[in-house]
Amino acid sequence: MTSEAVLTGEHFINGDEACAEGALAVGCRFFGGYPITPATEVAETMARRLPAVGGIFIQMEDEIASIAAVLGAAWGGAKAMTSTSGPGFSLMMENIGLGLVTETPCVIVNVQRGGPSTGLPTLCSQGDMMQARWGSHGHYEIIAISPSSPQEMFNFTIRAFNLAETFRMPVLVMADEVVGHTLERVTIPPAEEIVVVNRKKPTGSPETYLPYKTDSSFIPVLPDAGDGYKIHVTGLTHDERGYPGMDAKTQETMMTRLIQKVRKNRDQILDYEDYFLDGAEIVIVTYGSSVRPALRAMRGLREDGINVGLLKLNTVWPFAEDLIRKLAKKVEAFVVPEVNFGQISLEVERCSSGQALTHLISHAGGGIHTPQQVVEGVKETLRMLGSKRTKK
Amino acid sequence: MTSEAVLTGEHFINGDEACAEGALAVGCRFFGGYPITPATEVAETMARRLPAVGGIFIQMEDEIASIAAVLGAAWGGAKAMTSTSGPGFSLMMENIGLGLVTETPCVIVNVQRGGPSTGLPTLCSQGDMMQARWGSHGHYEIIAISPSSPQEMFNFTIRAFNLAETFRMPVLVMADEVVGHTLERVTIPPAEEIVVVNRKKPTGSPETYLPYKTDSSFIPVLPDAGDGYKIHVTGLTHDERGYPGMDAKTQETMMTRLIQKVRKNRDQILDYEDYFLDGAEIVIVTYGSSVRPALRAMRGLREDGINVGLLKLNTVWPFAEDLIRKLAKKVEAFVVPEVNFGQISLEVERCSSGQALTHLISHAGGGIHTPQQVVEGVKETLRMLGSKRTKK
Amino acid sequence: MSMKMWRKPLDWEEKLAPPAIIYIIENRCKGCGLCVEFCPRNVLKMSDEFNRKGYHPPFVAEPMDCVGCHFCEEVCPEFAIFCENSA
Amino acid sequence: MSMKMWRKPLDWEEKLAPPAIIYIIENRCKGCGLCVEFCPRNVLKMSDEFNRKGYHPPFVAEPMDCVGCHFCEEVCPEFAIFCENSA
Amino acid sequence: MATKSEYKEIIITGFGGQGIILSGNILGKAATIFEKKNATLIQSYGPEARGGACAAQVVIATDTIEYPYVEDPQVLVCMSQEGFDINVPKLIKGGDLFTDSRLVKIDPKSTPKDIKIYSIPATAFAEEMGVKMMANIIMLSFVIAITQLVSRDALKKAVASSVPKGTEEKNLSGMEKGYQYGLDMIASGK
Amino acid sequence: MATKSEYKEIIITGFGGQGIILSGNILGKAATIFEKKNATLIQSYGPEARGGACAAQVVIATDTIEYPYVEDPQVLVCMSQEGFDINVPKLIKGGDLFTDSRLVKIDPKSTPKDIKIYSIPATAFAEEMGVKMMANIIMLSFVIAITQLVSRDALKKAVASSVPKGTEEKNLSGMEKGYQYGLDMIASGK
Amino acid sequence: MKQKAKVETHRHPKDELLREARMPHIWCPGCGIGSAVSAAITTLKKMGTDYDRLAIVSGIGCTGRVAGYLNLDSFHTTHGRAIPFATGLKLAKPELNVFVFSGDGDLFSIGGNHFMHAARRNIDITIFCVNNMNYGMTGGQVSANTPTGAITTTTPNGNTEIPLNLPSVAAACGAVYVARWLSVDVRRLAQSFHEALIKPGFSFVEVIAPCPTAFGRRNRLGSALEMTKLYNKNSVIRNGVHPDETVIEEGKKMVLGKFVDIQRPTFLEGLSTVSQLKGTMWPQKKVASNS
Amino acid sequence: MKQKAKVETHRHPKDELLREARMPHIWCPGCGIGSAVSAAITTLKKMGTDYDRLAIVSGIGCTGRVAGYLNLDSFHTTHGRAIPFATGLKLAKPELNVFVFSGDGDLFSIGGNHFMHAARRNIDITIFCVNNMNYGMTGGQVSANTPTGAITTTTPNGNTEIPLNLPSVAAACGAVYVARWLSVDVRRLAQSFHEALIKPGFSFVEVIAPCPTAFGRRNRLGSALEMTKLYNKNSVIRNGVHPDETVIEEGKKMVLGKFVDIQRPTFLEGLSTVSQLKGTMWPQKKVASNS
Ligand SMILES: Cc1ncc(C[n+]2csc(CCOP(=O)(O)OP(=O)(O)O)c2C)c(N)n1
Ligand SMILES: Cc1ncc(C[n+]2csc(CCOP(=O)(O)OP(=O)(O)O)c2C)c(N)n1
Ligand code: SF4
Ligand code: SF4
Ligand code: SF4
Ligand code: SF4
Ligand code: SF4
Ligand code: SF4
Ligand SMILES: [Mg+2]
Ligand SMILES: [Mg+2]
Repeated sequence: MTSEAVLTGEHFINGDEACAEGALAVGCRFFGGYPITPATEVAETMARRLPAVGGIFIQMEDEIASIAAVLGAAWGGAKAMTSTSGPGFSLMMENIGLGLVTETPCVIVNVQRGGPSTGLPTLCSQGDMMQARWGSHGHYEIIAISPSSPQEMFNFTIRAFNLAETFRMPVLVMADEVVGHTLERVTIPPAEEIVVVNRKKPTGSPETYLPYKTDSSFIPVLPDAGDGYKIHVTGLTHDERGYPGMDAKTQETMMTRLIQKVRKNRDQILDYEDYFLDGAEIVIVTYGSSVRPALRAMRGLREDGINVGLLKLNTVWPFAEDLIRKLAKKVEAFVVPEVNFGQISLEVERCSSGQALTHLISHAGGGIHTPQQVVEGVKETLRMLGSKRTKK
Repeated sequence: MTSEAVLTGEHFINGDEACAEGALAVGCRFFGGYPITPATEVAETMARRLPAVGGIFIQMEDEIASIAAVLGAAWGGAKAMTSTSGPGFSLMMENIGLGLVTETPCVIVNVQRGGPSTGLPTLCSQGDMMQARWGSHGHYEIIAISPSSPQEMFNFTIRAFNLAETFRMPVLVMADEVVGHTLERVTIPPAEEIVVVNRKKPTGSPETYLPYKTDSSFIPVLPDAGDGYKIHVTGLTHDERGYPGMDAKTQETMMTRLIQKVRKNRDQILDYEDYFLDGAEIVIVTYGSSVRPALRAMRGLREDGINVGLLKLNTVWPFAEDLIRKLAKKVEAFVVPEVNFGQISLEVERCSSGQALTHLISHAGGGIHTPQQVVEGVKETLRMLGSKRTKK
Repeated sequence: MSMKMWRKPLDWEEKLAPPAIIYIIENRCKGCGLCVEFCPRNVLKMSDEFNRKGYHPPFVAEPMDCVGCHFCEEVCPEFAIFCENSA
Repeated sequence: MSMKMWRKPLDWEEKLAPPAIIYIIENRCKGCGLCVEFCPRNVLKMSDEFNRKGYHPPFVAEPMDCVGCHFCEEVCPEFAIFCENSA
Repeated sequence: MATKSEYKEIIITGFGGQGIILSGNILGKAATIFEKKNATLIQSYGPEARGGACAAQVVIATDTIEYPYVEDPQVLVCMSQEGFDINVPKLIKGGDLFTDSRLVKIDPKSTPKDIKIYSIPATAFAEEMGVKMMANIIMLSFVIAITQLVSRDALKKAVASSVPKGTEEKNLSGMEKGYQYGLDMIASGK
Repeated sequence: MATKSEYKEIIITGFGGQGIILSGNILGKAATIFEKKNATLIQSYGPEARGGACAAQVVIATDTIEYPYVEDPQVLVCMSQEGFDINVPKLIKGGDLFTDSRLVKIDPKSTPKDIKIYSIPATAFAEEMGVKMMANIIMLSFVIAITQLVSRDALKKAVASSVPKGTEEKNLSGMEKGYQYGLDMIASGK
Repeated sequence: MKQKAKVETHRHPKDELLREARMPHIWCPGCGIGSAVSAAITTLKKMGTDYDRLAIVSGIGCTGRVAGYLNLDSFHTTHGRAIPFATGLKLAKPELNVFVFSGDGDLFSIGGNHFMHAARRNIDITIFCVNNMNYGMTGGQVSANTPTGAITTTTPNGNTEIPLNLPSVAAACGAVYVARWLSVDVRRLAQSFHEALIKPGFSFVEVIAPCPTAFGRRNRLGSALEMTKLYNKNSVIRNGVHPDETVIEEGKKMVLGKFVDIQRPTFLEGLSTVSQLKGTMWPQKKVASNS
Repeated sequence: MKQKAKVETHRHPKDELLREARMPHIWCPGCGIGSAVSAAITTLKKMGTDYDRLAIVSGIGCTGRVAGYLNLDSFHTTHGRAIPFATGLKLAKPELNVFVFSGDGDLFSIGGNHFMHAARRNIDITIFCVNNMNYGMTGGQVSANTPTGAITTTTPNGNTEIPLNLPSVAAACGAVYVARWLSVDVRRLAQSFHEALIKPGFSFVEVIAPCPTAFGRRNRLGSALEMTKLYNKNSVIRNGVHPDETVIEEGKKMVLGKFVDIQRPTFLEGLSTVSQLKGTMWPQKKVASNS
């Protein structure tokens, strides 16, 4: 890794730039993308920085071509990335599915803006969280992480690549306009302090090698093109050899493994931070830039003597199912501020199984909640709980 | 309506053909599409039949162009439709979002096949149910209906158009390969017995007309192009005039209305059939071609004295939230056979709020459940309930 | 919207009638200078004054030279200037 | 996979050596007839027999006429026929 | 029209291009449109809409058909070896097996004992009649002559309304050929 | 470096093309990189990444900045009339208002009474210096001279490292111009 | 009332086709899009078509905003999809004169395929492409029409790709009318717009326009006015040349003019005369005797 | 072991490049795709490139299955996206010789835009397009290359559109090598494949192939063999003609041959010589003096 790739030091940059720096720092050497507000600066930073570190930047003709090129580059051995926002994310869906079934490591950054459709190009939303989970056809599991500050844009992009390389799959960085466009101090550590995971490569003889045969990790060990394994890679349902198998049995074997790859490794993938959960009556569950007003609101509420904690979901998908189930038994309510009409809150509601109230504080987009709105949401929740407070 | 459009009588045809006949019967006169197994026969039937009834069939260059052309045709005053399967559905996502925010009536048929990616082109799945709900970026509400037989392909396509015209929005027909490819008797009633809803048109003066101003139905009354209203239609967040407004306020007003349009009219949109719910201990919740083995299983189980009912969701989105919440208080468990790894069952689980068990019977795709598999799923549920049976 | 029109200069009676009158909607103008540059008769000049948006609009420096060709009107990207030919 | 090879006909010694031997992998053949049609020397003919898949494969009707041009091998869409030139 | 409750499951198999699906279609149409019973036809085939092995699963019943897949076929029609190999073990006891005698070699090892076997050189007949594509009609008519799944009249109407315009007559003569062969076989006591 | 807890909220507004965001950037960089405080900058602008009204919201604090939006601006800098009209009601009591005297007409009706007002003909100065684009640097330096949001030294370093290569000297002289104008204004007791 | 009448008289004569409530538009000072729209309004007024029989479709971009400013039935669709939307609109309501106004990125980067196929099908719509050689809206990235060598935010060291030769692509795909003009050349532009709009079939007019903000600045091409003059100096009118010669490249003047003006059945005409097609196709079963 | 050696000797000489476990392939009797693959294998063997340095990318379709049968690093991607996938693969690992094998629908209907831009960028990949004039895989629908007049399942009354002239589009977009041959013309095909594969930059070979099952049947063109002969009779070799003359239309012979063979820097070459670009772009600030 050339030192130019890791700009060790302190920078006052925005989240998009920090994301690009994170990618460069962890070894991303291919970027195929298409401009779109508010993600454009990721591409622009890569365009400026990649040539100097021996990487390739290419602006493709659209987002479909971008994700396709990223998949191709990944099979060419590169750590590869693209960035976009809602409209482009929608266009990428088909090929994200290809990435998933072919187990192609890569990173897709979605800096969310107001939607649906063209919506509010320069303003914030968290409207694509469920799309990240379900946007491509067919059933699959995905990994999505959600940074809440420029520093996290840097850190989480590194983690996204490491997850992609570890689990051999596309990993989504679900940022939003506020995170992408806010400038703040970003500290880039020395290169040697950055944890870099590189994909495992097969070592055995090509003759006996079964590309999609896995051990109990469910993660296949796959070669790059040119490694001499003459691998066949297809989006059709395929067997351990990678060959198409057009029947329910092959489908079940392949899909079950792909699903287990995420579900069984959930603990390794999940990442969250908690604040004052012990004995909390109400827990604010939050992610992305909503974390910031939520934290401020939490402190204010606690100063007012309200027993509120906060759960910051760094990994959004897979969902922190067990954690919520466990918490639901202890707390009275979850309050979920989201810049949408209720997405992650649906999962919170599902996992709380009626044992704790789930209260969504919805924001239609075009900005994020003020701390005051979160405070009011919590207070309203307290009113809703009213006399019902019985737990513990 | 020319009589050629309504082929009154009995036909032994497959679901795809029945879907096309339903569209023709309700007045669809524009089809823009792209071939894809197992939906191709919808397009082929339209190609054969539309010219004779004065309609336009065009095979576009891809699915993105297909949905875009359908939106254009809808604004040209036509009842318009396209059909596809998973990969094409993914590609349509961006423009489905445009249709939603511009309130364009049209029908999109997805004859689901095994996914993700190219998957199992000729075989069945129900893997795109959540994608139908969440596949486009930004938050929105959608209408999706799910036929379980060729006759329902005919009937529900008619209903899809009527819903689209009533609520001015894209309506999804979420079929699957088995429904699409099974041949069965389809009875087409006389033209005059077919309920046909046509979109409302504005009548006032173009000068004072506010296209996106609505009454308590939340449904705007919009002209076609050429009607003299000089309407502006945009995928940007827009105000009542249809003009872009790049701020959180306009977003909130527009989006809240769009969401309410579906949520507040849910009762009018919802459609389901129930079997033996009264006093049922276990309810099978099912949709699409899974209904058929489920019905058979239910009869067998009841013969064996097991107190099982069945809820057949004809409308899948919006979800029959209140109904499930109500039922959850009465029954012990829901059993949900799905040809995926759990999609609608997540909603069932959420709405049952821990008051009834939700048991998914998952099928990876490539076929549908056998009745026996459903029977076993129910029996397993009984075992799971075990001594826990306390309700009522 | 402030609209300036140049017509009937004071010495009107002594000169020939100008073939056209130029109207400038000052607050629409973004001061690009295309009208000034491409007027075939150099009728227009950029003003030193600012309009409400902080741009310098043009003014009619040589009203009598205008031949009413409408080119300024056609080229103006802001629909800020137009010409009415004398009846 | 049944593979037929035509070589050394019985009257071999009396004739010139054939320049090439044609191999036909019968069960790969789908009976399209391209090899028969485009053989420049009309060496091949379609057989009346069916192969395992129900197709009529070709057979070498005139082994001595083969010039070893490999055209049959090149054009066959099934990789079902090939020719080995005599060393 | 049948009076007592009836539930028949039939599998027809062969290669793409032999008209397997069409014969299932004719059978289903005969049952539904011309005999007012219920019928379903499920087709299965290879990559996308193209050739390769294919099969038609037909259910004919007097009651509503809830589940359209064939679970216990009473009738199996094989126009290819592969179709035979895969499907013959599924045939129920006492079921009827039909084969194209030229295309299917009945392996006694894999063939259940307690079934009835009927063979006809349908493809050869069709070739003789100059329309190889008609083997399916001949085969189906033969099957129906023996099984009486539907009436001769319903079959005839279904054939006439299902084949391409202009080929009706030819196909009806194919139908007669197969049907007669079946009747003769019955007459000859097999 | 500040010792007691400090939390400053600043809004800088103007048109796209005036370098509004860049001045926010320089301010934030001065605070974070060169004074080791915390700072955030939120930019807002019109359609996609293009011109029109724009604003920079800067928060400078010694503690962690949880919420990066400006809620109660203590300092408002206006380089356009629109920016002034929209933002001036938000300025807190006792806050500092800065305007470009040539571009902003201060309407006493809409202007809160209990604020301090400082004006500078920044654009005119920049035009005089031959670089119209530099008005933002002049304005920012003027603001900092008066408010001492960051030190002169930090400002200088931030300017030098933020402007395009080759323009450093010119911009630093612009900075001096604005800063001196501010110092003079203070010296003159306003 | 009198007063009102007076104000009316002195409205800008193009205001009747503008959504006045939305003025001023978002375009930068001197941006060529405005001049192109001005020319288009001249054409529309002159054509005398009932405005209710006109419809405009745009994609997304600075140029894509045109639909929002013209007081017609106007559709601002998604990025790249104006042409298929317009195709559906036209086919569903053939009495409308449907035209597309959009940018080079919208129509030829993301939307290139739709252009190709609509041209091939000869859909009876008209395409006005404002080619400002970059993505203006998103702040100046390289587009498929950025000249080789140009600096953009995503080609910070200069664009190494060649720009698409739009007249050539249009001709190769079957467009029946193909022309290219500068945005400042408002008279010829209006004339060309007119010819294109009344021409049955797929017509295409490329409008070369300065984008001072996003493109000019980075390439030190000066203000809008300076760019306009520069474009003028660097171009030459050569009506009727083969589109092979319309490549935009360093060291050559850009060729302007009308390059294609041919006749062939439109998509809808084809549908109504389809019966005449019977059996006319390549290959002939009897061998053709031509070259 | 001896036995094995003997069998080896009599393997089909092309088996070494086939995934034998996957034979027989899915293509119908006489389908031109098989012959095209046969020619490709001949080329690959002859080229002598280490097979580990080759990679094939396909889209979806009958032709799209080629990737699944060649024993190389092989990528069967999504419908229409083979070219951008190949672009990423090539750029990330330039030492690979990357070629695309796909159908007319895949490359030019849904995928047309990617073709256009990869050609323009001169990405150093090679495109083999089997043009069977319809969508074979999905059962014979019209494609952008279906001849006017032809019957398909979605043009039951005959196709009213004109087919894309692929050599012309390729040339207009900047391909450096463009040729067209019949699938049966295996020798010339192999030669052309060879030239295309070793040519730096974006090369394109169109292979006209009979699809008897989906296309031939409906148009009464007979068996694969009859179609092959018909195509032979209806075509003529004219190397070097301008691609304007390669339109496929009724009453004319289809023109075969090599039409373009030029030199220009590839995308990667451009990146490495980017510094030479400085300031070379249209428009010149000093006015050019050419035509
Ligand atoms: C699917 C999608 N991708 C990207 C964008 C972001 N975007 C908006 S406009 C534009 C480019 C516009 O360029 P052009 O068409 O040349 O128009 P101009 O602004 O130059 O007039 C892009 C990439 C988008 N809106 N949608
Ligand atoms: C996004 C998407 N749309 C449609 C399809 C269905 N589909 C599969 S192959 C094909 C056409 C193939 O045509 P072509 O590329 O000409 O290949 P051929 O089969 O003729 O060789 C289509 C439309 C698909 N797989 N994916
Ligand atoms: S009308 Fe013509 S002459 Fe008069 S000012 Fe305008 S451009 Fe000049
Ligand atoms: S052309 Fe229009 S905008 Fe430009 S200076 Fe003249 S009046 Fe102003
Ligand atoms: S090698 Fe040549 S001559 Fe011999 S059989 Fe084959 S095609 Fe005929
Ligand atoms: S070319 Fe091949 S497949 Fe065709 S007949 Fe000859 S051997 Fe058989
Ligand atoms: S950015 Fe460029 S294209 Fe867009 S309005 Fe400004 S000058 Fe015009
Ligand atoms: S359908 Fe056509 S293209 Fe596909 S394999 Fe068969 S003959 Fe070939
Ligand atoms: Mg542009
Ligand atoms: Mg094809």
